[in-house]
Amino acid sequence: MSYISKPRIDHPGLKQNALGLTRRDYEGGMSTLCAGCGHDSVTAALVQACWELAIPPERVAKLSGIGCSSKTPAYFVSGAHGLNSVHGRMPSVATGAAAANRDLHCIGISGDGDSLSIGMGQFCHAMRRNLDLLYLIENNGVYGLTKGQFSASADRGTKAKKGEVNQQPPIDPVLTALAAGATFIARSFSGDKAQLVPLMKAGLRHRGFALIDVLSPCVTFNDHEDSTKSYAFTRQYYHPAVNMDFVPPAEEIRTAYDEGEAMEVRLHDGSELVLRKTDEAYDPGNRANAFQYIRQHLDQGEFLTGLLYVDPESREMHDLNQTVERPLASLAPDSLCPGSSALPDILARYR
Amino acid sequence: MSYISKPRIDHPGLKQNALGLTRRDYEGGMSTLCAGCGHDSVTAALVQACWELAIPPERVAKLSGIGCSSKTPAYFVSGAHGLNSVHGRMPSVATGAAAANRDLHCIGISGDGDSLSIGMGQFCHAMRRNLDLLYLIENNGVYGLTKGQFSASADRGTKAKKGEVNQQPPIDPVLTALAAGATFIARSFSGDKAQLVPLMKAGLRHRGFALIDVLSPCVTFNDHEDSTKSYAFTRQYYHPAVNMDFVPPAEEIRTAYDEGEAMEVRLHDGSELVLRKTDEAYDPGNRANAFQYIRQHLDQGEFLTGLLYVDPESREMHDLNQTVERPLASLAPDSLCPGSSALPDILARYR
Amino acid sequence: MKSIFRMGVPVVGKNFFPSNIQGLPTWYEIRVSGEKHLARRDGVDVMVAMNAQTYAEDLACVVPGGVLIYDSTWPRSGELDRDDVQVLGIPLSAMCNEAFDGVRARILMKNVAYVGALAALLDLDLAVIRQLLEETFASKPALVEANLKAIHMGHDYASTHFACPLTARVEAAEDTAGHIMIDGNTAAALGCLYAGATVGAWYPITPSTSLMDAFRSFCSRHRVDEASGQRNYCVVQAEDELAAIGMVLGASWAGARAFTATSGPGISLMSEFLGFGYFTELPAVLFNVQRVGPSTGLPTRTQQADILSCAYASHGDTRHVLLFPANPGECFEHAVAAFDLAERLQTPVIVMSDLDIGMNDWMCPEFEWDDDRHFDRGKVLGPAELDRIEEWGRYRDVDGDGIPWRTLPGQDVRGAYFTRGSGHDEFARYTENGDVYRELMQRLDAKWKTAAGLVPGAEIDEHAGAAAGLVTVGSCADAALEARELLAGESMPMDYCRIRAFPFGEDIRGFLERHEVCYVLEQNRDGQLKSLIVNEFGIDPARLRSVLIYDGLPVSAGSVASGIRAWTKNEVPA
Amino acid sequence: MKSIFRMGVPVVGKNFFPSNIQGLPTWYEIRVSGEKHLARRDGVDVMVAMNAQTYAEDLACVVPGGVLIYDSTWPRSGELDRDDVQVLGIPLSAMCNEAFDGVRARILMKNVAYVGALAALLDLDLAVIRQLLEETFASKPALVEANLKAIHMGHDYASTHFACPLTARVEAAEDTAGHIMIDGNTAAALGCLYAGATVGAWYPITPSTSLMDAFRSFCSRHRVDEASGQRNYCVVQAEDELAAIGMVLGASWAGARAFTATSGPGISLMSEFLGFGYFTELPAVLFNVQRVGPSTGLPTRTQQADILSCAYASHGDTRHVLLFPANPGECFEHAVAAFDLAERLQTPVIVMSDLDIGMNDWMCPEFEWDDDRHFDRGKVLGPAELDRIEEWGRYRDVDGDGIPWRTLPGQDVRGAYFTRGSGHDEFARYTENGDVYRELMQRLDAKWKTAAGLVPGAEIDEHAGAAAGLVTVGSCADAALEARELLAGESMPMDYCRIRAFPFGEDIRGFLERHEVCYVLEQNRDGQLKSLIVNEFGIDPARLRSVLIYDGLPVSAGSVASGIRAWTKNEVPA
Ligand SMILES: Cc1ncc(C[n+]2csc(CCOP(=O)(O)OP(=O)(O)O)c2C)c(N)n1
Ligand SMILES: Cc1ncc(C[n+]2csc(CCOP(=O)(O)OP(=O)(O)O)c2C)c(N)n1
Ligand code: SF4
Ligand code: SF4
Ligand SMILES: [Mg+2]
Ligand SMILES: [Mg+2]
Repeated sequence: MSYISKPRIDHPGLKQNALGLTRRDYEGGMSTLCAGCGHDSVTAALVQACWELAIPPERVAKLSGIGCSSKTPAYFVSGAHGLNSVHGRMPSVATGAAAANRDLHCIGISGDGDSLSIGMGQFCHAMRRNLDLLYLIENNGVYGLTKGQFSASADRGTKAKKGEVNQQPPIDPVLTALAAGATFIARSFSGDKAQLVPLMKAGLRHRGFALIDVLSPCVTFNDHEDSTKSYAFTRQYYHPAVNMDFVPPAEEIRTAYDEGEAMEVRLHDGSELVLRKTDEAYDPGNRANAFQYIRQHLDQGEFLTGLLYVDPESREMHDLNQTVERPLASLAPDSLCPGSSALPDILARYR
Repeated sequence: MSYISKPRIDHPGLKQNALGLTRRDYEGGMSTLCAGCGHDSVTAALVQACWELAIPPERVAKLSGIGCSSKTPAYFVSGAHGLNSVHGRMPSVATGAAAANRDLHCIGISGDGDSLSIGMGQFCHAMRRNLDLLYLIENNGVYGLTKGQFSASADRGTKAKKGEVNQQPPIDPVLTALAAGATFIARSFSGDKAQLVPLMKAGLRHRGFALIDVLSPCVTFNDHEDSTKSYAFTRQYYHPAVNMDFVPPAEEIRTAYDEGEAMEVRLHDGSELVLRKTDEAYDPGNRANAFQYIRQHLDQGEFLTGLLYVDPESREMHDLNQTVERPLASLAPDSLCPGSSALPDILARYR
Repeated sequence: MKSIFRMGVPVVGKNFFPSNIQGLPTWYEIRVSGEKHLARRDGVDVMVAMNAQTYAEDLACVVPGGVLIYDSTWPRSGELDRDDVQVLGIPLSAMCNEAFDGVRARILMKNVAYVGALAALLDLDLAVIRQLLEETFASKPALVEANLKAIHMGHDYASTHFACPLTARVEAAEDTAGHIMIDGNTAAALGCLYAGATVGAWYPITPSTSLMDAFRSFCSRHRVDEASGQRNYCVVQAEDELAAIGMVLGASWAGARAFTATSGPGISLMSEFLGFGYFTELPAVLFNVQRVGPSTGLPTRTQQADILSCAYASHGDTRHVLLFPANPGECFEHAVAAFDLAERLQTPVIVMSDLDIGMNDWMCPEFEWDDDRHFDRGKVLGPAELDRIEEWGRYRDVDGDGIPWRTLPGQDVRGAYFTRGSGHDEFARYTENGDVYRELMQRLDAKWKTAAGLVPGAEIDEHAGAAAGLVTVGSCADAALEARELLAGESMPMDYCRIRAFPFGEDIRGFLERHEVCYVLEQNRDGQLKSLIVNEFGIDPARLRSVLIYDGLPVSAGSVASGIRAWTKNEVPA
Repeated sequence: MKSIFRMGVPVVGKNFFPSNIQGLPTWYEIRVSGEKHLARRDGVDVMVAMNAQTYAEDLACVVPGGVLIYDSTWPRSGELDRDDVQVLGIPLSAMCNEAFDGVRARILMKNVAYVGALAALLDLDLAVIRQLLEETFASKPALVEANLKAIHMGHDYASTHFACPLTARVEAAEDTAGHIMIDGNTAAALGCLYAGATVGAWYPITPSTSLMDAFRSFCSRHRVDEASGQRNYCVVQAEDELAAIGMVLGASWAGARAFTATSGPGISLMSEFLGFGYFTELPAVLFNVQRVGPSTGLPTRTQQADILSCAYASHGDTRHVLLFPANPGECFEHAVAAFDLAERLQTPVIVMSDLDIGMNDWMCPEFEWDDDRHFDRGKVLGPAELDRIEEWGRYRDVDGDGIPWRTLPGQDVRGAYFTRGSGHDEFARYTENGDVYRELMQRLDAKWKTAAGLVPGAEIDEHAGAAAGLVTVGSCADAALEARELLAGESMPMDYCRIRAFPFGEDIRGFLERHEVCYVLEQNRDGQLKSLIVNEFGIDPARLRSVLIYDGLPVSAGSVASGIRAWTKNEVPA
């Protein structure tokens, strides 16, 4: 059984982006996930976001762990290198890739099991390093690939398909990210492409670690009535706290916002994020405040979505390391070697 | 070089606890840590706390990972079993021990490297499981045993002895614990035995996971001027948010507190914790609030100490599992075996 | 398949499924054997082509004279015909679309209708099928009816359109009396239940997941106090495999019988802790349900390629006790034995199952249980024993078998000691003394020799006169035995030795010494079992000839026989 | 020690320290050798007993006719005397307490005063010592004075009270010209610098930590642009070893030369990822500075016991390329070679150093560098090459050496492929096909054979006529060579073969075939190198005789010789 590649039909009339590429150029192999799986909607949003930003496909690096969610990289931008690593360890591989080539747009895709169970340590430490990475969790509250065990994000009281009730409190990626120091933190829903695409674009443009926790229901194992991660439940308790528009560098902000309503955040590349809060009390620039607000809403059974925290001034891994501008991977080893002339001086210390 | 056991001299006049044991009975081997190491003060406080609570020494189980801090179990309650596991994995071993024998008083001792670097995943998941464990982090901001590298709790801008400056934000165990769902969260300082001993007693009596993050300076690698984990720095920015008295079940609360000032928390075994907040605004019963308050103070360079959060009603691992009262380890396997009589019925399903 | 089994006919089923949840083809292979052969065959007599995608591949697998059944609703290309195969088309989709509502129901019922057609062609007993359906859907009688409807639909179509039954029909027999159909993971879980295991910690991974699932389900029926609802067990879903083995070691240290179940990647992650268990001498039971490696490999295919990595798991000089069940019956037996051995030897014991044994249903004799069976808790000192002992040292070899006495936490201050993965002396005190270290390592070696005498012996079948031996392990057994019959027919008689445990006992050494040449059959590329034999016995590897089959499918007798024949051909100088 | 070296006399120093930060005894052993022997000796000629605690042990180590120096400030018990040893007391504490202020200074200066006394007794050149002090404390001249004061104090006391110099004095010579004193970790770090490594990821662990420290320090001097302060490298302190190797693989995948340094426990934790690297064919360089296992073991002692766990790390059929440096010079060389091999072979390469090599200062010839040296980046296709290729498959063996061509991210859409640890075909597409899987595994095996021809050959020294061979590895070299001299003197001539890499080349096979019997000297209990030799070559283990020394101390020639003698004695029937 080999991998099934999607038949490619070029319509001459398809819309082109700044690079002259169509949406097709950002697609990948045909999905082998279950029909209706939330993950496939995330894939579609990613295709859209990369296309809209006109990222050269070969400059994308797609990384993942293991899980249904971790198969996503096979389904978008087939012109980019992809890497399915081992379970829970994508953050470290992404760190290495980003360290080696700072010109890559690294996109890491993970699941709730992959990130919050086996991968919890690496997930937290990647955030702490603030490497330049768009990190998506396709969060369905279960281990899809191993057939429906609760993951660490399963809510207390949620029922498995087999009837078992989860007793433990969930690990919430957004709260975890606030504690661990991530500099761009968002939550969204696979069913809300209108919200998801601008978030992805903003995350790709954010210089540093950008987390988007995407609620992405598992139709096969966690879409029943007693699940708190089903489509129905998610739609019901979904509450956008911040609406966001992404405005690319060249463009002007065209929509008119009411005075005081909109808050503009300028990213390193000149893009602007226009945030419109649904609640005055919320401050997406304040970590302490964000935690409190989100946690309180969770206690009330509501989960807030949108860009929940952002620090546009943060310095990413290479800034902190003062790495050269050129990708390290592009420096030829012989150009880095100090050569025979330097050796006597070096060895003098050991005489 | 063998292990050096402390010369034992029994003074007949030594004070005895309810079991007729003296403090000596709660001591351990002689410390091989550097003179002045904060960890040794933590050991002393542990001896005191166990003695005051009159825990039968053999009922204590001492567990740790690897590091200078993880050597602590060798230095107290020599009548208890101890286990030095592998680096960063004590939480899982403690989970197994607690699962097997719920009558043990498990005390886990770790370092900031052991818990927040390599052990981050296990640390978070043990909290999530809310197993009955007193968990101490002897936090010095460095890897002591491997000679002074920054750990994940090193503060941004802190200088290593060799001059290197840490650029990454710290992982704060208290904020992490608030996010991960721990049910008893405290911070203290190895130099403040008056605060530490009651916290340890309360933690031992709390039914569930009790974290105490103890700032415990490393005199050899992290006690210099430019360190934010030195004795001097810690003393200066140390700010008790909540003062606590521990009142054992049998005793009455004897001190008179001003109206409104004190807040009483009743634990499962009938002990009372009397909390006196230094700031009205602070609510140690509210996770969202606690995070905000602590985080804001950290931003101001102040670290709050005392019992910062407690949920006395939480259900611990065995409550959630509905385990029998008797320790599983005390049930003889043959008493658990369904025997030949049950077999035909079981096998009928496979016919 | 179960219906064939109920008819008293030996049967074996192998499920081939891809590593995803839906969408890619799955197939299921059944072997029915009057001669009771239960290995995989090399060709297929009756093939049901469920997927248009794989039609060509499916057709190619059918043996000459065989039968292929397909869904004739959709046209198939004429190129794909074979003269030597009887191709029967049944318009199943069309029939089901007519008879049932809803996409899901239609797809499901199509598969059921196939079974009906098969029943007609193979002459299966419809009453047996009805009874099975009733048992399966006891709580949902509506489903029984729907299924039966589909069955009859297929049955009727086949009966009317083709000459039924085929020559390759299934005759009722009595060969399965006293037997059950069970998979190895369920059997192993039952063994854990019977062994009195109380703590299970694991992280889900194919193909081991169903082991802990089954354990939980057995416990929920046999280990819950009816009145109070209290549980005599605690199963913890760990955050990963490092945590799972840590929990097992912690629980064992505290005195419970504890275990985990995993597969290759989990073993790799557990290796640091395995060395800790070896060096600190803590019991632990692990089930490694092997799948195809390296790395993620083929997670839904079978292999025996973790032999070396388990035997020597962890850095430093370490060695671990391994048990090799060959079928679900031995999964049950070895599970129980593993706990006894782990406690007796105070060391981790790994039960080396595989996907074929663990996840496929096997026909095996009903399990038996002797109520007088003695549980071996090993050398544990309680307060009463400590009263009688003058000076106890946790790591002292007082009995000369390399096994020291241990104590459990929670009991007595005199039993207190410190468990550590660093250097320690006989009294468990920290030391860096080189002589003490060397003595400790030598005692562990002495314990290893003791272990060789305690583990299950090999299954040996020797006929005086055979110059060659066939040595194998685990799920290769059935194919090996069948190949041996084949080769005996070609005047190549062979003695047989199936290894059941590592360290290897003297019985195995004897077998190897008695045979000039031994063929070592195993499912991996590198001849791992052979390496282990050479390393442990120091015998000349030239006398061992590897037969290696490692494409991820259960071994067939034909491939074993040709592997052996290839060696003998090479012997003859060209 | 360094002063002896500067005087031109071959010297070797071994530091024995405990695994804690302060408080337990540390000792330091120096061997001075006119014949240039640099292995550890079995006894001590001149012993400085620094700790009252270990006085008795120290005394016992001195050879008859030797000298023991101790601090006579405190009385020692008369029982502890030996007639055959000259015991010299110097009241160092008393003297230092008088001369210096402050507890710390007094303790430090006591040790310095010992050096002064030794200088007098061994006739060391005070001018050389002064120069060394000035270099060490260049920025703190006050310390130079204080140290010199202490040196003179000890020197004067010894000169006045004892007959100086002793017979065992050190004479200036010219034997160290063109040599340096360096430890293996520093040398390996220098190799990484010269190899053009740009990404280092590691987690601290004794005894490997100083390797990455040294790399960072070299980089800070040679890889920072002076004007901008920008760095041509990125060193990441990982959260653990799993992350460290993940980062290395990620960076290698993206095209950088990346490495990590660790020790046994780290290797265990890395084993899942090592299998991933093997199966997906990603380069990676690892330094395993071995310490005593299993588990935490003796973290400050040396051993060679990770050979098997590194060779076969990870589940499934895996094998990894190992390099075995014997001294810091080879650490430098092998570090450079490791990057070339990893990229050429597209697989992880582990440099197997140990604590003795890594952390002790060794005297070795000055390193050399040939500016014409060619860096081997292996088979990488860029856009220009892709222009010329019709159909490229990431895992296609187009050259017949088992090594396919790879591409790097960030360059060209035509080079895009998907790296996965699961089954894949020649075009990197997912597959569960058993035949494709088997072909992939066979190609990896072919690549392994290619590797055997590329790795550094063995150091072989053969004199026609010797029937026995001495096979060894790594830091055993010096003791092996010295033992060989000893045994040659006893009419037991032996040929010598020091293995420098795994897979083993034909040179090693030839050596083994030419010798009836080979002694295999290694520092572990289980004869791991021997196992590897037997497994890879299939030779009869009866021809290999293990000499195993594994108490954690560097091997001495005497123990090697007696290990070999023990075998020959057993040969003679009793
Ligand atoms: C080391 C290891 N342990 C376990 C597994 C088995 N496994 C594969 S995916 C998975 C969980 C996936 O869950 P999640 O990340 O939530 O992804 P989903 O399938 O739900 O999208 C597990 C446990 C594995 N591949 N490797
Ligand atoms: C797997 C593994 N990696 C690395 C080490 C080396 N190591 C021992 S202790 C330690 C860090 C200890 O730091 P911390 O937990 O903060 O304890 P401290 O010594 O500061 O009290 C490290 C990295 C190890 N023992 N095992
Ligand atoms: S099992 Fe669930 S997560 Fe996996 S592909 Fe199906 S719907 Fe998606
Ligand atoms: S090195 Fe630091 S942490 Fe370790 S014992 Fe010394 S003072 Fe304590
Ligand atoms: Mg999931
Ligand atoms: Mg620390």
